[in-house]
Amino acid sequence: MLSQLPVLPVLLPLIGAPACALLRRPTLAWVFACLVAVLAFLCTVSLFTTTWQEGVQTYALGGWPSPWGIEYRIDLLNALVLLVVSGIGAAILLASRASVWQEIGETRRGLFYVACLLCLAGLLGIAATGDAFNLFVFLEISSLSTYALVAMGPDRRALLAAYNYLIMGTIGATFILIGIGFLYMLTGTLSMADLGERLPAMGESRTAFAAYAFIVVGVCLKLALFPLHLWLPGAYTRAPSIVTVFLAATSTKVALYVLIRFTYSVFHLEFSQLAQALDTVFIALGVIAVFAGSLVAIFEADLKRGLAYSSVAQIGFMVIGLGIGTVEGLQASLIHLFNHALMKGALFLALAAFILRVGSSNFSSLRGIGRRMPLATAAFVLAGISLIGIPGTAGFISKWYLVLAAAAQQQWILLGLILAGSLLTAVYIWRFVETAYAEPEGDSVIQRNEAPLGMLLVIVLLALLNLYFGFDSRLPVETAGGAAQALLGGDAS
Amino acid sequence: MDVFSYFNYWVVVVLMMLGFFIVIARGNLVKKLIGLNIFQTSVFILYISIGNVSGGAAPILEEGVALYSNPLPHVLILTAIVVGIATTAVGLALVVRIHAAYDSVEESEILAQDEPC
Amino acid sequence: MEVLIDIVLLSLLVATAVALVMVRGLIASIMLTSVYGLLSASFFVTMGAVDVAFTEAAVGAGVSPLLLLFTVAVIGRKERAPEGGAVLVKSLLLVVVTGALLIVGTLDMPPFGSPDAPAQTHVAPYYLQQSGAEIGIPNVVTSVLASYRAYDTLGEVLVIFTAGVAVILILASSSHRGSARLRNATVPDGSPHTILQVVGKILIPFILLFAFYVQFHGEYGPGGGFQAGVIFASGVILYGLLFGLPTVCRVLPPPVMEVLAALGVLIFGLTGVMSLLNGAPFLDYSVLADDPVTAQHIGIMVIELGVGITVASVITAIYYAFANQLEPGPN
Amino acid sequence: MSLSSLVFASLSVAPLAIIGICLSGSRPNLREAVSILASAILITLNLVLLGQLPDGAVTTWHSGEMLPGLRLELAVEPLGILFAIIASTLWLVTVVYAIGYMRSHEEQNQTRFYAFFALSIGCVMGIAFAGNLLTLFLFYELLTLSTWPLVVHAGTDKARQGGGVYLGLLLGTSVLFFLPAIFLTWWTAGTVTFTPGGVFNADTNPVVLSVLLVLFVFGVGKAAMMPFHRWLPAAMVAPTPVSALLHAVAVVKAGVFSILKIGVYIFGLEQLSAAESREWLLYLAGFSLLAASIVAMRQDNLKARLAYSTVSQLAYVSLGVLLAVPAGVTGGGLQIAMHAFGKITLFFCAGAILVASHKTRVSELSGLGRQMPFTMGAFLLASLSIVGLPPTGGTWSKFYLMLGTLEAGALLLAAALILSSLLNIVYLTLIPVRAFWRFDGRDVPASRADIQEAPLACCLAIGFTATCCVMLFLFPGPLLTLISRIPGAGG
Repeated sequence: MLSQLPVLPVLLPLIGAPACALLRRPTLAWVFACLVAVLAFLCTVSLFTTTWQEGVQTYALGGWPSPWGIEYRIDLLNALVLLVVSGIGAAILLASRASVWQEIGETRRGLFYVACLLCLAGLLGIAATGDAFNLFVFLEISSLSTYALVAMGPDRRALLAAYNYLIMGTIGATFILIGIGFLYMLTGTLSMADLGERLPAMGESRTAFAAYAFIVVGVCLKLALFPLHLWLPGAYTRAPSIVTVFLAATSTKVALYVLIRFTYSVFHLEFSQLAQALDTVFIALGVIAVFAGSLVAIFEADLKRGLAYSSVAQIGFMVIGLGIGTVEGLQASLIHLFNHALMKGALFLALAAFILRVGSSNFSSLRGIGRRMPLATAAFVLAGISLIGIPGTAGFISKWYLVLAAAAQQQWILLGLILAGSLLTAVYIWRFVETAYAEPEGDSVIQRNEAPLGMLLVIVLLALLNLYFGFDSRLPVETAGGAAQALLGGDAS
Repeated sequence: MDVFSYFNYWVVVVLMMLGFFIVIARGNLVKKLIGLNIFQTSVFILYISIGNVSGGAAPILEEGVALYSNPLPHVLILTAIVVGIATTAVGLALVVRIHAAYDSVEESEILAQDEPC
Repeated sequence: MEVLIDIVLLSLLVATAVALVMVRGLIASIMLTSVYGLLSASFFVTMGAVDVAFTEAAVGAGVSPLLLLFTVAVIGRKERAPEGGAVLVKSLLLVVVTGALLIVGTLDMPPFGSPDAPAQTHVAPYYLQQSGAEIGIPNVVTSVLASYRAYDTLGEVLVIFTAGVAVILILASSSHRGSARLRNATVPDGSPHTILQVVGKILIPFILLFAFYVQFHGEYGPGGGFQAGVIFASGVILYGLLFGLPTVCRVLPPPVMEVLAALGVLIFGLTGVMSLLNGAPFLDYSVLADDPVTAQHIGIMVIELGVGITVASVITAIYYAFANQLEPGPN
Repeated sequence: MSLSSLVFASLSVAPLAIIGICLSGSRPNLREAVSILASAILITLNLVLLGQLPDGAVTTWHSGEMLPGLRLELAVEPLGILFAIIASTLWLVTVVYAIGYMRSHEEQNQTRFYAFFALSIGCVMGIAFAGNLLTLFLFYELLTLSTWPLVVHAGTDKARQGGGVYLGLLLGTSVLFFLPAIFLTWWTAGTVTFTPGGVFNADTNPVVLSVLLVLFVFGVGKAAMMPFHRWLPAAMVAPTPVSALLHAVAVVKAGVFSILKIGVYIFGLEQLSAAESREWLLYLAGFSLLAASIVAMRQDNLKARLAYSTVSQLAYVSLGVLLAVPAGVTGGGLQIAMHAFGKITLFFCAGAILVASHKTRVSELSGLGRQMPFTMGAFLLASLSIVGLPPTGGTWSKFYLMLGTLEAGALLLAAALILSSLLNIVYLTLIPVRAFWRFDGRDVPASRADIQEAPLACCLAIGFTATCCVMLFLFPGPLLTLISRIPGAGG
């Protein structure tokens, strides 16, 4: 079975989804979905260790070798993203029951979990595949299921948010399709590894440039990089709480992966004359995203929406790392990808617990939540501290490497901006802390009403992982380092 | 043939942009989806044009035929068509629900009913 | 001659698209969309892409306008005057910039129709030269679709399945009252469309038969599971339109459609798992029989069947979901 | 016990105490007993550590590497022990005081108060035993966070506003200046471990050192160097025992302690004197101590006046370090101790006055000495210590600081020190003097009969710290011995 390892993490939810649709009872569907997700996660862990020890794993689907067939080509980068997505996905599904049972009508719950599995399969498929067109197909699987999941939100605005996301997402996907078409026209191949070999041989070509431009714009729409982020706050705010956790922790991460993969493995931008200009653009957009996102987050009256804007800002940090354009920068970007999944997973999941108990994510209704749900609130604060980047948490490791990368390039202004951006994070996290531990309005006595056990366990686990990876950062740091080295160093180690 | 060598692509670009224009400029939610449809179909035309070989036959193997058009873009576009109709179906379903919730499918009227979401 | 047809079709396409931009009113727009679908299908034929043309005709000129019509029937056909001013300027600017980028991109492209272009020389020749020996069926598109890139096709089936799940999730009212009503409803007496019903009764068996032909003939000519599924579903939809939703729901109950949709994907997926269990890569058909070519045949047959089942049942289910909106329930 | 287990024990007292406090939350007597017991144990442990004090800085424990060259480290060295002993002693005293204060003031959420109090002390122990900059920073931030609930204890809007300023400035300076400074140190020297004599090579670019020094001085916002001093007056909304903790024990001392430690163990006196920015930072410190004194004179609210006085007194320590001469370091170290005892006494008195007479304004205190002679007497002693006059400990610190300025040849600064002491007399010493000997000739208010001395627990605490002020003048020997073991301070 070991030789089948690369395909298993994708295959399990892929086959699991239709099988799940056959289950009539929602509880059964939930149990089944969890089982599938956990199994997929275990396979990913095994795949990760194999990749770590033995290097790149290839797998020819249908037995047809690349470039004639579709190939999975798992290097450290793929393995890292797969690990994050499947791990967080499994954790969220396990924690989801109470929240889903509250927010989703009885008849929809079964299919809700089918859609979750489809989304998971799509995201994992994107992260695993070595074929450009296959990537598009799986992108659409994840996108379509996401639109439906967002539309399940309790408010009618969820429908509009889902529609906007659908329009923007489809434009993005079509742009990617155009880009892939141009690439195919230039090279005659769809395999990313093959593309990576044939494209540089073409020399500087306007078609290649246009292809890259369209793919980048398309991916950035999915990534919600400023100024293409307009769909994100609505979608995150209006979606059911669990869906928000899922999207925030996984979906943008996968988009970032695609951006990195196309930039470095397919186009080999590091050798291009355009690299300098593009790096500047990435850094500029990233910095604007950090500040615009954080500033809006600071003044938001709704915590869920605030956190959504915070995601825009955090994506900015990741893109800055990408824009620095060195091994260190890329490494920082990947480390933040890993850590941010943990932070936002914990934050949004804790928020889902608040919504479950309080019924709203408005700051005014969260007053005194710290005494009502002490553990969940503590976990939220811990993850928030990690988001700020205080030493001792995973967030610090991200920021440290980002700052290191900026310093190595003598970009002192950028360094200052990164720190100032972190400070803005502190402001909106602090706003929550103040609210959470403030006296409640009026004389209402606060009953202690902690989140359901299953949910609470996952929240606390994610928060503690933030702490753990703040002290023992070897896993993300070394993996990201190896992946960045392989992407930029040229030799696939 | 020289003039024509890019003419085809340019027309496709014009088609794509007409579709794209409808998506972003029109406020009617159904019209936007129609625009998206046109946009995507035009991309299909681009792909099929890529696969075109002058004088090539349809890629169904026959004795005595040496020149076929490229089958790979056809396969890709078969998949892409499915993706397109799937998106349209989901989008239309959303439109129906939006209409039920807001009693309108015009973006400006809907936005006027809610504070921004 | 070919060039001439090409130019005419492309000009018509542009004309249709321009008309779409100008026209107001949704019914007209839908008709133009349908025309656009048909024209592009014709264009695909001239380009030698018969399979694609087949599909585009079924989808672009068939299913997609149908869904649009259903929607318009629910929400009304009016369209407000388009926004002017800033929105228009911004959109135009964005479109012009994007278009310019695309035009720039085309400048370094290999000439249209050139047999020396990389796309024609790198991977595709392998399919044209080897598929005869490796797969043993004449339709190269089917070979690539169902074997070389079968994984893409599995993804495609999943996309369709996802669309079904999504539409049902979005449109299902919070209780199952809707479909319960469908199951219990009786046939309406005295439909006004007697002539249509008679013609329909004669036509529908042939449509379904044709669907089966397309399903199983896909290896030799244009066609395959997807097209067959669409045609089958359109037969069902025609039946529903003529005899009412309740009638067709009694023949093919919605829950059955949902189960069938999942089953189709499972047939496809489990075929792949069979290879996996036998130690071969996922979707490697060679384990299905001793002779590799026979194995390919079996594999392609089975997965095409899966595709057909899923596509037919998902499209039918989507039709149910939309048609259900037309007759608002007691709530 | 070995050195490392002693350090661990010392660090774990506070967390254990928190558990005890929370468990006994419903029974106040038991809860306070736990606090007192814990502080007594902590003092004992620290004294044992003092007995075993090795030479130089000895790393007792370190974690695995978090980042290349970065890890958590604990170390024992004279300065840390000094700080730990002062903090644990004053914890005990403050708890005793708080029992009287909190009960007679009928404060809400007392369990939370004692728990966070213990947590703060735990953080202070972490700061005292931090073996490198990163560990120091971690506990430093934790201290900020754990004292915040104490600042906003009252829960009013005003309290929250003050808490916001408090947190904003402290977190802001540390993220914007302190953290980059740590980063730059690591970048330049390759290590952030506290090393006697400093970590930088002799050929380190002086510009980098200058920048670093500025970043550190401003980054350690708790040292309240102007213009980042605003958090201190803002934090005055807290209950008085908290103010005592903030201004005498935990927070501000953690700030100047960090500055001192960075000066001695990161820069080393040699490199410190090489940094060109030292010059104008010195004058900034001089300005800071004068300006704060002048502002203090204009405050009518007693606690606000004490707060600005603290800003001024903290600048003395920074100034001592920045002089980069042994006498300056000795003076700075002494000032930490002397000011701690002096200022805590003053705050205790302010709290006692509030509890007994509900007065918060300086102008209302005239004549109060007759009702509260004990409190006012202690106030007088403590203010003398702040000014630096015998028979109080403050004399020694001011003496060494003066010596330092002369040694460094900075006559202007010497003049500033003298001037500031004169101002101190005006705004501090005159308060008890007026309380005992009224000058305006009006009669004592009618309500005087209601006013009595503060609760016994409060008086006990005040008595103890006031006595300490005097004892430190009479027997400065042990303290001086300890301080002379700090690298760079040795005579």
